[in-house]
Formats: sequence, C-alpha cells, structure tokens
Amino acid sequence: MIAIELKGISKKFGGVTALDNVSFKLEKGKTLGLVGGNGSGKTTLLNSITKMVAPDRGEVYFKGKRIDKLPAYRIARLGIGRIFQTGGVFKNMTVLENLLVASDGKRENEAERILKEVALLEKKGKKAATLSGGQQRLLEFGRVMVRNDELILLDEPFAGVSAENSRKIESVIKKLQEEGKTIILIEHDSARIKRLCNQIIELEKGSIIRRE
Amino acid sequence: MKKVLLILKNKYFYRLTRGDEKVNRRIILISAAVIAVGLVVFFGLNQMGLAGLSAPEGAGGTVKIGIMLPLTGDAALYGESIGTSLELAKEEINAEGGILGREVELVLEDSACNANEGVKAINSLVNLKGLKLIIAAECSGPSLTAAPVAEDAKALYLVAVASNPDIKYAGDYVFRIAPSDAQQGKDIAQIVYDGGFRNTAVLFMDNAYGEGIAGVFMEEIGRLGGKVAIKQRFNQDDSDFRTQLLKTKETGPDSLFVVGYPQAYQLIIKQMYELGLNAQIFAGDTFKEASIVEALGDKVEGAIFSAYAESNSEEFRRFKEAYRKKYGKEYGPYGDYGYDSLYVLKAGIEYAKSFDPEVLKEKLYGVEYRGVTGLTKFDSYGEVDKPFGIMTVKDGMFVPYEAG
Amino acid sequence: MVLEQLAVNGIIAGSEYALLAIGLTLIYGILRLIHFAHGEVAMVGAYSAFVVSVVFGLPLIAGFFVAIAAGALLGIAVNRIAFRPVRKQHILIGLITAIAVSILLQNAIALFFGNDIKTYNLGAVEKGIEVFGFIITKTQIVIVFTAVALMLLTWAFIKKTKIGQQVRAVADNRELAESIGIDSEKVIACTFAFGSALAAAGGVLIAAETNLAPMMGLMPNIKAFAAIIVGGIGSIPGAIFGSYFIGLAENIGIWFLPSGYKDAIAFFILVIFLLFMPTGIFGKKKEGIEQ
Amino acid sequence: MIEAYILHLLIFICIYAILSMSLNLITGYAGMLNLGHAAFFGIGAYASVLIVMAGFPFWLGFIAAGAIAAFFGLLLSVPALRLRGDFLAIATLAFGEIIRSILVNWTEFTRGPLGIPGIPKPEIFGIAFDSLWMYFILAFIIAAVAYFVLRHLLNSNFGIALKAIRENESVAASLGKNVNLLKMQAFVVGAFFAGLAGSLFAHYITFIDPGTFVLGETILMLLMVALGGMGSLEGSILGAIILILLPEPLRFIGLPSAVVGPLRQIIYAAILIVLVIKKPRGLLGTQWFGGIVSDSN
Repeated sequence: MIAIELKGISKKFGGVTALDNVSFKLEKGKTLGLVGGNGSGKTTLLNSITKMVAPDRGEVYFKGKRIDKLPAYRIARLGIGRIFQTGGVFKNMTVLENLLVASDGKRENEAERILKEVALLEKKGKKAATLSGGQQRLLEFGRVMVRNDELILLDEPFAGVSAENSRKIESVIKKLQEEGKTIILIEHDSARIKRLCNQIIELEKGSIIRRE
Repeated sequence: MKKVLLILKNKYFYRLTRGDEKVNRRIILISAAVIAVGLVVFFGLNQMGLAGLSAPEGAGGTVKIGIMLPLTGDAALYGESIGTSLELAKEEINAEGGILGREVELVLEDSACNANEGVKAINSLVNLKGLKLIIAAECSGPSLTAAPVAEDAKALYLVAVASNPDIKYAGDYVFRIAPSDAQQGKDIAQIVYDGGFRNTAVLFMDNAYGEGIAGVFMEEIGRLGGKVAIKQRFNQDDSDFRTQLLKTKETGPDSLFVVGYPQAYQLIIKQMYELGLNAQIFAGDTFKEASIVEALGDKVEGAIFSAYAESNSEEFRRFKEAYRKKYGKEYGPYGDYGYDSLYVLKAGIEYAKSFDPEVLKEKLYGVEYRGVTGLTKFDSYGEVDKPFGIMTVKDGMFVPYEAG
Repeated sequence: MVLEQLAVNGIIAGSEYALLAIGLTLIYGILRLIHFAHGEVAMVGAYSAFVVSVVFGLPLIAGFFVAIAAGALLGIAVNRIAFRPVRKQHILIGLITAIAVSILLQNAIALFFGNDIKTYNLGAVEKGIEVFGFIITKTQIVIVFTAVALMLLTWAFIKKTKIGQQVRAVADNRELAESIGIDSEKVIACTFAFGSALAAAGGVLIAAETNLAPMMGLMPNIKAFAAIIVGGIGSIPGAIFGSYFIGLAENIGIWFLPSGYKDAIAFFILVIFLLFMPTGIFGKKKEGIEQ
Repeated sequence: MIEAYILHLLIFICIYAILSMSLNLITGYAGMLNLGHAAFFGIGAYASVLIVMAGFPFWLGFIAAGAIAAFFGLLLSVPALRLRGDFLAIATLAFGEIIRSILVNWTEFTRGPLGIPGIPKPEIFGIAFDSLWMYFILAFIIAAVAYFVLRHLLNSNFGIALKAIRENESVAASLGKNVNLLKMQAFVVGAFFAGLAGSLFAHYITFIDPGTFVLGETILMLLMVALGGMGSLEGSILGAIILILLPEPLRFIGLPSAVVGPLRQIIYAAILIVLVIKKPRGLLGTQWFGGIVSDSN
C-alpha cells in the first residue's frame, strides 16, 4: 500500500526555484532518506506535504486521498506528524503540556508513559526552554508518539544533538519503524541514512537527481 | 462538603499549579493584594476619623465641604474656573468669620466629566471622607450617576452647574441653583423666532449638553413655525468644521444656532467667515467666554446667546472685580455659579442654623438668596426658576440683549 | 464649486495629518511600534511655539523653529525614558509606556498652561481668498506649502544623508545593520528626533489653523494611524498619500453622510484596508499578515 | 459609610476583574492585541439595559448582554484571523470607535449622547439586588463563576492549545490545531464575558452613555492585564484590584484646585511607567510572549 505520493510538486519563492516537478511514492512502513546540500529544497518538500507552504503546482496523496487542498491542521489530523529543524517545541510550556497539546483528550498517564519512553519523565513540570537541544528533539518524538501518527517527517533530527541523545533518538526511530510507521528523514550523515532508510532521494536545486 | 472541597482543590488548585515553579510567589503576591485591600480599609477608617464633621452640630472647628468638579478630561476648563471661583468665595467667607463661626474647608474631587469617575469621586467624598455637604459642578453623566450615591448616604447634593433636565428628579437631597437646559433651548428659540429668522441651521456637539439643548431648541422652533435648515453633530474634540459649514452654506440659512464648548465656537465662527458664510449666530450659554472675543474680535459682534448670569447687578460687578484682583484675569465660564453655590449653601446653613443635611434639605426651600447669578429660590423639586438671560456681544463686551 | 471646496478642505486636513503620519511611519518602520504619544509630541511643539511667540512676543516663525528643536529633544527623551528600557519586551509593554507618556504630557501641559484655549493671535479673522471656485485662507496656504516643504526635506533626509541611509538599513534588518557597524540605538534616537520634530512642526501648523489645548494631539494622531495603514505601513510616500486620502474621504464623506459619523469614516476605511488591502497602497512586504 | 465606600470599590473590582480576565483570554492567552474591548463592554451594557427597560426580566437581559457581545466578538474575530500584532490592535481600535460612533448617532435606539438614566437595579426570581451588599454578592458570584469557567477552559485542551498557538502557530497547526477556529473561540468567549460585565456595570451605576465605553476604558483593562501578567488569570484579578485601588490613596493628597486633577494623573502615569519598566512581564506573569510580537514572517 502506498502511504504517500507526490506528483509534480513545484514551488518558487520569488524568482528562486525551490522545488521543480518532484514526484515520488513511498510504501507504508518504509523509510525514505532525503539528502542534498543546503538550499536543495528538502525542507520545502516537507513543508509542501504539511502545507506550511502551499506548492505552486502538483498534487499530494496520502493513503490514496488527495490532501494538498486541505488546510495544515486537517492534514495533521490525518496522521501526519513532523519534527522541525528548529523551534518545534513550545518553549514556554511545560514538557507535559507540550505532550498534552498534541494528544487532544488523552489522559495524563498516557502522556507520562510516553515521557518515560523518551526519557523525559523527571522533567515533566519544567519549561521546555530548559531542555537541551537533544531533549527538545526527543520531546517532539514524544509528541509524534502520543499522536500515533502514521507518516512522520523528520527534519535533521540529529543536528546539534549530543552523542548520547543521538543514540536515544536513533532507538526511538527504530522503534517507530518496528511499529510500522512510514518515515521521511532528512539527514546528512550517509552512514546513518544507510542504517535507517529503505529508499534514498537526492535533491539538487529543487530537482531529484538520484533515487535508490 | 469536605469531599467537595477536596475535589475542587484537586481539580483546580493542582491544575492551576501544574508545572508552575512560581506557585509560592503567586500565593505571596495574592496575599499581598489582600493585605493591600486591608490597608485601604484601614486608611479609609483613619481618614474618616480625621475627616472632621463627626459632629455636624458642634460649634467651632472647620466645616468641610466636598466639591466635585471635572479637573481633568473634556470639561477641565470649567472645573478650573468653577474651582477658582469657589476658592475665592471660601476666602471671603472665612475672612468674615466662616459659616456659623466655623471655618470653611473645601475638599476637591475630580469627576473627569465621566459617569464612571463621577461615581468613584462621590463615593470618596461621602462614604470615605464622610462629608455631608457636597457641591457638584460638572457634566450630566457624573451628575446622574453621583446623585443617587449622595442620596443613599443622606448627603446634601447642591448642583452649581449641570445641564441635564433629568437631574430634577434625582432625589430629595439634590438641589440645583442653575436652570436646566430645557429652559435654555426654549428661550433661545423664542429669540430666534422673534428676531424674524425662519431658516436656522443647527450645529451641536455630540454630548449630553449639546444634544440636550439642540433637541429642545429644534422642537421649539418647529412649534413656533420656524424651520431647521439642517442639523449636524460634531465631535467635541473636532477642530475642522469646514465641510459641515459648507453643507450649511448650501442650505442657505439666515441664522446658525451652535452649541459646543468655547473652542468649538471659536473655530466654527472663524471657519464660517473664512468660507464666506454669513448668518446671524446664536449660541448656548457656554459662549460666555472671554477668549472667544479675544480671538475673533469684531467677527463675533452681534452674536446672540443665552446666559446664566444676571450680569448688571451690584453683586455681579463686585464678584468680577474680586476675581480679577485675586487671579489677575477675568473669571472663566460658570465661575459665577461656582461662587454663588457656596454662598447659597452658607445662606441655607445660617437660615437653618444647622449643618445637618436632614435639616438643610427641608430648610433650603425657605432660602431666598440674591447673588451674582440673580435670585436663588428653590421650587418643590429643588430647582430654581431663574430666567435665562439673553446676551449679545457689543463692542467686544458681553451685554444683555435687547430686542429690536 | 462644492466639490473643489471639499477637495481643498480635505487637502488642508491631509497636510496636517501627513506631518504626524511621517513620524509615525518612520518610528514604526524602525521599531515595529505604534507610537501612541506622537500626538502629544505635536501638542508640546505647539505649546513651545506659543511660549516663544505669545509669552516672549517673538514672531511665530521663531516659535516654529523652537518647536522643531523642542520636538526633537522631546522625541529623544521619550525614546530614552519610555521605549528604550522596554525594547526587548513584549509589544504591549511598549504600547503601555507610550500611553502613559501621553497621559503624562497632556497633564503636564494642563498643569503649566491651564485648560483654557490658547491661540497664536495671528490677527483678525478674514474671509479667505477665492480662486478657481474655492476659498482658502493665507494660513491654510502656508500650512499646505510648509507641509510639502517638510515632506521634501524628509525625502532628502532619508535618501540623501548618511544617517538617513542608516535609518533605512536598521528599518530593513536591524541585526544585519548592526553587524556592519551601525549603532542602531543612535539611529533609533535620530529617528525619534526627526519624526518628533516633524510632529512638532505639524502641531504648530494645526495650532495656527485652530488653537491650542492639551488634548489637541489625540485625534490627529489616530487619523495618522489610519493614514499609514492606508498608505502602507513603513512607507513614507504611503503615509503622505494615506493622509490626503483620509483627509479627502472624511470631508467628502460627510457631504453624503450625517456629519456625526465624521470620525467613523476614517476608522471604517481603516478596517476595510486592513481586511482587503492590508499592505496598503504603497506597502511592499506582507508584513504582519497571515500567509 | 465607610462600608459603602469599600463595597463600592469591591463591586468595581469584581466588574473589572471580569473585564480584565476576559481581555486576558484574548490578548494574553490567544495572543491577539485587542484595543476594542470596551466596545464589548458597552454593547453588553446597552443590550442589557434596553432589554430590561423594555420590560423583560433582568436574567434575560444579562444573558442577552453576553450573547450579543459574543456575536460582535465573532464579527471582530474575522479580521483577527488575518491580522497580526499591532495591525490587529489598530483594527480593534477602529472597531471600538465605530461602535462608539453608532451609539452616539443612532439616537432613536440609544438616546445618543444623552445616555440612559434611571436604570433599575436587578431582580432575579424575586430577589432584589438593590442594596450595596446584595449587589456586591451578585457581582462577586458572577466574577467567581467567570473565574472558574475561564480557569476550567484554560486547563482543558482548549487552553493548552491556545498557549501553543501563542507560542508558534505553524507548529500548532502541524499538530492538528485549527488555529483560526481556536482564535475565533477565544474572541467569542472573551467578548461574552465582557458583555456580562457590561450588564453588571450598567445596572450598578444606573446611567450609561457612549462616553463611558471609550478607548480609555480599554486601556485601563489592558493595563490591568499587563500589570497582572499576560496569560495569568489570577494576575488579571490582581491587576484589577491594584488599578481600581491605586487612584484612591491619591485622593488624599491635598492640593490647590487647579493642580489636583492633572497632578494626580501625572503621578498615575509615572507609577505605571516605573512599574512596567521594572516588571515588564507583570506581577504574576511568568512567561515570555514571543507569540504576539509581530514577527515578520
């Protein structure tokens, strides 16, 4: 079953082409690695899926249903979660609140179970701003888990994270894979890409130049 | 009960504090607030003890009189002139031995020409400072909100100036020494009609004062058989009336009735001349302000307006002279009424031989006081029926208008 | 005849708004802050000219220049006391200090000069000059031309002077400007001085046409807000255009509407622009607007 | 005597606490700078008075005051969804002025600037709230209910979602939060409570005119919010207490008549500047509000 499919996505910012006719399919349960230099359009691609930017042309299908006309929150509610390159946690909210905001009506003990999984339970009453970069990233993973998203978009989750937290993050990703989640991962480290991904797409100036 | 409280505590207090590290600080601050309230109570009680008048009948000492004035806001100009005139009256009275041997002290409170502030001011005067004698001079909003509070506190509420006809029904403790707007609108309409003007443009300020007088005026002029060429409102802070005046000019009126504050009169007449609109000017009692003539010179010559004061009496000349001597300038608008109000109160107290509002509110009906603003004699509503004077500008001076 | 006269009325009002609007838009451009006390700066300017021309008996033109200097100094002081300490705080905090400054200035003037009306004693009132079917007075002609001259001066200041370039740089990107060695605090102080001087000049012109009162700055300042939204916030030509637009719309509008709605017209235009053309006529960026 | 004075202040505190809490919901929690809150207050006051004086019972007027204000809140939330930061502030300011203009000019309905005098004290199911004590009890109950309702709302998912939006709208959207709907709800709820406060105010003060519901009132409410702390409901109550009480001690400064008014205002303004500069996050605010600062992206 195809989890996500992009057809001919293009996006220009002013005169600069960010994405040029990008198309791909990804099967459910698979992990896609997105690689490419800075400004090659990787983040814009994720933004086009979650509608943080609206593509100029092209179509996006999630589980066979066209979603590119939906507003961002509706897309998120279909089960698409993401982890941001920066600024993804609500810094002035507590760790627990950061999870509760994602869980809509779930009970606190459920949120606490997940905090335990991402090793943040003892921080639950602290402001998210007090967490380290890696812990903030883990908190975002917690949010994705509490929402039980099917498709998870990861934008450089290892950037600027200590070795210890990187290991934790990697094990969380593996666990998500075991649970059958579909993942798109932006990452520079080719060894890590090889370890984690089934497919690889390389972008340059907004175009796909390599598929594996 | 205990269980309910526990649930509430768990539900709200726990969640209130969840994840908040500053709980202690919060609790401390809230208690600080409560303490602040307590301090105000203490402060108030203390002040009450100091506030004199604990024994209204007692001889000697001072008598404190609460004064409500617009010291800030739109009508601050009037607050200032009434306040200084009251100050003058106080000094004169004290120089001659006070009222029933007691020295007069004025306690001022700002009503800001605002209904909301008026309530706060009167509460401070009658309830906090415990004053039983109030002189109020202000806009209609605060007079209408403050009068019931004074009534509840059984404090005498003497209105020096306030325009609104509704004050008539405000209560037993409420007296007014100035005639109401209803009278004024009628009188000026009569003058307009008698002068042979049949097509009058009306331009008025969008507050209770302007609306009140203009409303009565338009009704009366219609009844008499005249015509209102056009009626227009303006905002009391406006300074550009050119388009209103252009509209007026297009309707070709023979006369223009304007109600506003002095600033508006001055600008309207100026812009009227600049635009080449010629019409006889009629105005409300706010017109009697020297700066209008100063600024406009011969352009206001012949303007006709209603006025409170009976301005040729001996008393009036004496007041005018005394004010000039004390402050080095002419008295401001309604200063005469402010000045008279304290004397009326004095006359009432001396007539009743008592400072007690309970006694005063009965005895005031028997007072006849001839002062700067003419004869003050209250009817059964506590209103006066001073006739409105009609005045005009002649050789740059305000003089009584004589028809023909 | 009527239409010409309405247009002239609108242009006179617009010229008065424009001098406030330019300062507002400059300050907004650089600080992203609504300067609520800007009208009070104009008011203080008007009163300082009053002191010079009426109290000391010098010609009004001397008062005009003193007002400009006083306005500049006051602008710097306001920035220093009320805005600089809260620069890094929430926008609402800046708004509150600005409001407090405005209350402070209004009442300080009321305290020193009293609440009675003051004028510059510009001589007797006379009928305006009739040209091309409309009437305009000498004072009004002076107002319009002075306003235009000051606008040209502003243009020269922004485009031709070094400090003007720095102002534009800081308005564009403060961090970047600082990284190339611009002292942004100095630039902000200069912007306040310049904008406030213009406002003070505007205050003198308004007072010459009307009169002086502690509250005189309030309404023109709010109209100037409307003007900068219409013209496109941050843009100087926009502020000027917007001022004339609002002046004309008000005066032509109440020809058709009951005149009690005069002030509402400006606000109505404001809301319409915010909803349907939030970048204004001259605005470039989609700033502050949801994408 | 003194009791009447204290009760009067307490009633004002209750009314203004409702106003500042409701404004805090819109401005402090949802991050929308609202300079038109006094218009909701006024709409509530007029709605309640006109309904009650037409012969309907107080409770109906009271509920209608909230409902009609909420409807206007819904209207105003339309620009609120599209504008941000001070643009929204200016739009709401304009809204307030337009409402004031309508109250002034629509004289057939509102009596215009003459205002409406002689507003009756409320009576609910046979209980007359005509003494100060009774009115204080009524005001206190309503303020307490407002507090618990708002506190409950803010502790629920709604409140957490609002916080999230204030922090970062796009991240909140990526978690499935309908940003527009939430903002709209905040506006409607805030306006509703302001409308209730309007009804409470009008029947206490017994006279209303358009001059009462002006920008200055909104600014007072904003000061309460900012002083107590944005995003702190308890802070808003504290802000209301302080700003209602602050001018009172200043009444005891004995000064000549011409200077007493302006000087009091100057002192008031100076205290505000100092407080705000020394405690920019308010007395109870613990948070930093990146969300409202008009970041230009």
